[in-house]
Amino acid sequence: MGGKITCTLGEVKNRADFMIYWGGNPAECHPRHFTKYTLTQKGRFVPQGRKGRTMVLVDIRETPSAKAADLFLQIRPGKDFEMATALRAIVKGHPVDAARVEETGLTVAQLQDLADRMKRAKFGVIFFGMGLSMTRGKHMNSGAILTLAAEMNAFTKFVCMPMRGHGNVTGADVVLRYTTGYPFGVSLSRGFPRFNPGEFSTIDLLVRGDTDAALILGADPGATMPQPAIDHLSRIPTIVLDPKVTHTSRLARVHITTAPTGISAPGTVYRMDEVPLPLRPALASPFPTDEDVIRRIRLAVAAKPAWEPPAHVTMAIA
Amino acid sequence: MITLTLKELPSVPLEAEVLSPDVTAGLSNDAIRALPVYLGKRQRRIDDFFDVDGSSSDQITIQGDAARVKWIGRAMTRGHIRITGNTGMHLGAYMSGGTIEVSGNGADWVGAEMSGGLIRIDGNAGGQIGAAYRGSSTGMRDGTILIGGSAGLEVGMRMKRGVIAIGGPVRDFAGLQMKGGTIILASGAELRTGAWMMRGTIISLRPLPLMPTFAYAATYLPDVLRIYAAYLRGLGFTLPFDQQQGAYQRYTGDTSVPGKGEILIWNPRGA
Amino acid sequence: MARELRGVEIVDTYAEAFDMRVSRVIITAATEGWARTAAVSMTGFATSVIGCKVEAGIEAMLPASDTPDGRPGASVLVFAFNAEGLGSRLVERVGQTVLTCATTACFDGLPDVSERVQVGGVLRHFGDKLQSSKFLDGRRYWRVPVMEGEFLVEESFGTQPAIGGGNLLILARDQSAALTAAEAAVAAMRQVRGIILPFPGGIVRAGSKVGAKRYKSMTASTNEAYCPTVRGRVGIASELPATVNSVLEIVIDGVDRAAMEEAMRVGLDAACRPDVVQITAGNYGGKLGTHLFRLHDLL
Amino acid sequence: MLRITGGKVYDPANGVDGVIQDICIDQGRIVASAEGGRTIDARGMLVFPGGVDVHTHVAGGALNFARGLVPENQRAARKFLHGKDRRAGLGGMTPTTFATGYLYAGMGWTTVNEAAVPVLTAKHTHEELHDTPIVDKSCLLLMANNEMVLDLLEAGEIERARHVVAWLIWAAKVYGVKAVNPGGVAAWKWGKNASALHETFEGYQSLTPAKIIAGLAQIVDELQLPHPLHLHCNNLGVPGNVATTVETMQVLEGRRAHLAHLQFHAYGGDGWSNMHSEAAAVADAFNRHTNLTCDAGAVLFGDAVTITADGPWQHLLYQLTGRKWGNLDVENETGCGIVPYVYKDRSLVNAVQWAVGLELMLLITDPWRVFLTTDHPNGGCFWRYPEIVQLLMDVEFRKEQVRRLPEAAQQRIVLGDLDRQYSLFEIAIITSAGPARALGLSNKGHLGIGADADIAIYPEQPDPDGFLFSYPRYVLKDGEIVVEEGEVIGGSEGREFIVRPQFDAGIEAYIRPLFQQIYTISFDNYPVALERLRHPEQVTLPSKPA
Repeated sequence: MGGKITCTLGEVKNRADFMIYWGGNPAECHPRHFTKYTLTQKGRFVPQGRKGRTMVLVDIRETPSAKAADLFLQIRPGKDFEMATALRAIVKGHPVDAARVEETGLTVAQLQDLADRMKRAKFGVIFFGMGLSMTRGKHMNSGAILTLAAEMNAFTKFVCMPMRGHGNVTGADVVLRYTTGYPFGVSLSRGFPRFNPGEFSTIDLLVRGDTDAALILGADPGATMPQPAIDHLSRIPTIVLDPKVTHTSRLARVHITTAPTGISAPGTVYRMDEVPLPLRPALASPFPTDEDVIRRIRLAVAAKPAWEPPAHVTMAIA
Repeated sequence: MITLTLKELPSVPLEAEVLSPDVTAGLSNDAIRALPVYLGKRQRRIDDFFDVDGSSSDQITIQGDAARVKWIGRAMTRGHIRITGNTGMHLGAYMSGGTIEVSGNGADWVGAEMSGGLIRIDGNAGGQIGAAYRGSSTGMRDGTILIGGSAGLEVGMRMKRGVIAIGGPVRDFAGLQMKGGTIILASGAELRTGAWMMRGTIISLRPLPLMPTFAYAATYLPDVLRIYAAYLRGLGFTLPFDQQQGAYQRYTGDTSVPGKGEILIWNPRGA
Repeated sequence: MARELRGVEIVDTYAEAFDMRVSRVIITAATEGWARTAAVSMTGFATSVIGCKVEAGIEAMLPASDTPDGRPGASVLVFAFNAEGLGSRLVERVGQTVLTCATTACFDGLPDVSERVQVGGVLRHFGDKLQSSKFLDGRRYWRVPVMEGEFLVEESFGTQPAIGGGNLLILARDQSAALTAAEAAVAAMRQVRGIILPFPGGIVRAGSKVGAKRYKSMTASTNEAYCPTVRGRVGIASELPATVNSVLEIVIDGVDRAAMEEAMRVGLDAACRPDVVQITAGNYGGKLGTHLFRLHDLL
Repeated sequence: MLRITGGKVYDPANGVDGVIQDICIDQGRIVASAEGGRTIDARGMLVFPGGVDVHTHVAGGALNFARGLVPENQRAARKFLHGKDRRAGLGGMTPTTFATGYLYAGMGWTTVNEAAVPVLTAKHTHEELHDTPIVDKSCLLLMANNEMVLDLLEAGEIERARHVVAWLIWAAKVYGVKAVNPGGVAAWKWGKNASALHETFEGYQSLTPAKIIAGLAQIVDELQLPHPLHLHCNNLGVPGNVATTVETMQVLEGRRAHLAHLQFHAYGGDGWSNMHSEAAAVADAFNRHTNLTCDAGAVLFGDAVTITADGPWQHLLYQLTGRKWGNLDVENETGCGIVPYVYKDRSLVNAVQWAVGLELMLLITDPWRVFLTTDHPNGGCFWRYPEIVQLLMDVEFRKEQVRRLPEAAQQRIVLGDLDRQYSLFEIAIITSAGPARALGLSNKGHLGIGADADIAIYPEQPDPDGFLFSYPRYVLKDGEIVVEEGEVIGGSEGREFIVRPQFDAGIEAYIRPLFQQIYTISFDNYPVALERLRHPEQVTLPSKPA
């Protein structure tokens, strides 16, 4: 059933002699990724740095990242899942349909060559970007890449890492996991954590109009989410905690200005590889931190007579 | 027969797993009125939302637009639920027996991880029909799901046994990681049908775009389809198998797994 | 005291029958012809459980509307002494005569019976791990890849208690009268569901007794008391009236007592024709069999 | 002020064996007498020092990685509903942090030792431990594959290595040193393993697993850490690993050490087909090595999630099970592998594993040196400990279980022949007094004057639906009642025990440039600031290194 085979970025820096960037444009979106962690750095076991590494870029268009690559594979939009799955078969020496492979924009020969290079690697890594995880197929595109990397370990050392979005996405994921057991799409409405992406994930809830209030923290959905979701946010009482005015704060019923985390508020940010980094406030802020505000809201809510803890679970609901 | 009439559409989803013959059978109407349901985080009573009529029975009729009512028929083992109108997510999830009929539309997770019984929806349904919940290794274990209209993503994901037949068009990943059972797509499906399937049968009566990891085997009429045709005819669903009309193209895969699954695509004579 | 039917004496005796187990095999094919071919082949050399380990016959030919897969078919009944034996015989016979026969598929005719024997569940191994199975409505079917396409066979077959060895003895003035009567009886009996007549053409001319008087090693030998040509020899106690010169027997296996009685009743009636002297039945004084069918009860 | 009266007290550290006596509590400590305040009537009940778990995995990057990997387990898990003073959570194979605290306390355990912390993500481990309520915590730093340390050991610079280890311990704010599959994890970074104690492994010329073990044991002793080197031997789970385990004991002669989850290291045979119990041989060697302690790492039939820094083993397990597989390598320090697993009583291998854990606890003669664990969640969940207690105390119950095993499995084990039954006194040793002593926590694991008032009170007659230890009537933590009538009623956050071993102040000058070369975060972000621990309690060490 595959799984997730990954590592911290230092492992890549010190060991990776082969890397695939898939569905991302690191040169522009994660500029320091190349220089700090992966490509150009001299590593403990890759003393020649860039010369010691092979980089493959898989993307739908020739971005500036392509220049940095030793091999650029241009794939037709929306064909990542097909390509990754065909590659899984080819890596194992199982048959694929040449004509249907070519619908991905690549030939069997190209995939065979890639498979051979991957097997020759001493330490291989695949980074995949949102060009993969946010296009048609979503989590299954990611799943295909993760499974490919896992299965490669039957031949050589191989790991895989998603290039997460901006902000502390990983941090939210990490904290939700240890407090609720699930990374995202969690509902606490029945008094205990439940997980069901698509049912409880934010965009889906808003698009279906399943919520009658919203508290927005460290995000600006008003700028990024689909219009129906934004429309619902403006229909319901929406509360925004944000140091600055945002698209969301403009449509919100309430905007509480908070101290900018990392600048005026301490905390922890998690790198895409889940390495925690402490944030030390540099400047004082007249505004409360997000944490202060949330604590005070919770206390106020708990003090309300109407607040009652949920009764017993009538059934274990998935 | 117990009849529940929805007073109005709840403002947020209402979780009502108590709407199951196993729960209502043998309860007085007052006891049914007092059963707990959950509106968001608040516990409420059935009669806050439904008028309850009729008399104690394992036959339940639900009237009104229950599109926001989740978990109807959850884990039911017997009896009959008839919904005149729409229904919310998780209809008949985990059910092992009995029958659910819906005259309107269903939502996601219809019959998820069910192990027996029959669900019939006349209108459209959402995604993950008869599927495995996230992380589970196995979806639908047996039983039958019939959808008159269209369906969404990941129909029959990781299903192991049973039959899912869908009249209208189906979206991506039908039969994803399928382990067994049969999916019938009367109007075909979009992309990645049968992706990563290990075992099982996907029958499409319309041409399908196939993954590169499926290999053509033969064009023929599998005798086993005659059994399915007979079974489905009893449920008002026609599966062609007359050689005068055409034959099925058999593709096997998914070779990336590697899987022993099959996709059978109906190829009308002269087409 | 003896009774008569259309001038034929019906001896006041009984047929003595035994406990057996039966399975019902439904064979379907592209045409009725191929279904019959497979059925005939499967029921060949299955006259006596003593000599063939099994008794089998075609119960009926089935119209397409009455078969599981909507194709013309044949219903075959197979009898043996116990479930184990029945299972292995079915595997042998379905494997050699149905799996190999063009266009056929093979289904259990007793799906509601709880005691079951593996048939497709064993034959699937012919697929050398390339076979696959489908499970529908509580029944599992195996699809075995063959050169023609696929052989479809149900995983397990029901077996239930049954009755074997019901019989009628037709005593006539001459061979042709005996044969005409026996043929008439067979034709009538074959209209009855739930029974088979395992012997060639439904008729047996070589009735037997248990063991032998003169060869110690024989388990069965000719039924001398009904053999006209040895009448009058020293040491022979003939059962035949003076006017009888030829005897034919009809042996019946049935799924239950009702089917057996009905078959014997219509057979007895049809056999009462001119030049038939007497109709009687074979028994062992009630010592061996558990099921007794009095001929007079059938009148 | 609080008094517990009329209970049968089991306090092995003070030689008290089932004596009916009162216990007085004041200011969270046990005192000679207390006037006023509440009195708990413990007549007909058993009074034990709160349980101490010497080896568990309840917090940190690896476990949290596992949580994300098994939503199906969480879904089936026991649910904790949030209330006014209780947080929501899920039990199961990989409980959420809050549930972890409730589950341990709900069973009568009040101190846990998280056995695997990488320096790089220690910050995160402490965040989780802080959100693990009620119980006190300590944790151990993964050292046996830390390349900074290995390079020094390879170069024979044992003294500098000691300073580096000491610096890292304080940087990570931990309590002790853990060694997992020495050398094997480093080799796994190349997809290899280190299976021979006295042979070098991928990436090193002269260093061997044996040298790593000896070096770290020496360092831990010289630093006089309260807990000895905590060792997960090489070849975990591999048939025939008995040889490695006994060899390891020889390498450790003259040193203190704790052998973790010994059950996974006591197998004979040369493959899965003929794998069998070598518990007798391992116990025999262990009985002779009085410098060692160990914990059982017992296996219980049912679901588990295997989480270990032992990457190579996890890849093998993934290939055997074909189930999900997670792997997370941490730069220059360690790695971890995760594979959900089901122990089946019909499986010969699993049946042997189940037996070996119990055999070891029955064959190791000194209860002060073997402790009750399941290497949670690897062999089974910690909340199933009461089941194991039952198996140890009731020989008939035990033999009944053995008889249920496949005939072939019974041929491969000796459990059926063992008649030893643990007394309540001995149970108190292996669940509390022993592990507390091995951890060097002088205020834990006993009920003497001055001890922390961590107390579990069980009904003498277990509830019909549970085992003796399943439902304590009362549990006290630091004198506060956290379980009443079997219900967890919240409680405080619990402390974290840490140590500050001495190191040469100059060592940082050695580490910094090296760090900047091989790591990817800024050196100043590496150490965990003391103020990030909400309730640290620094255990003082002897002033000068020996």
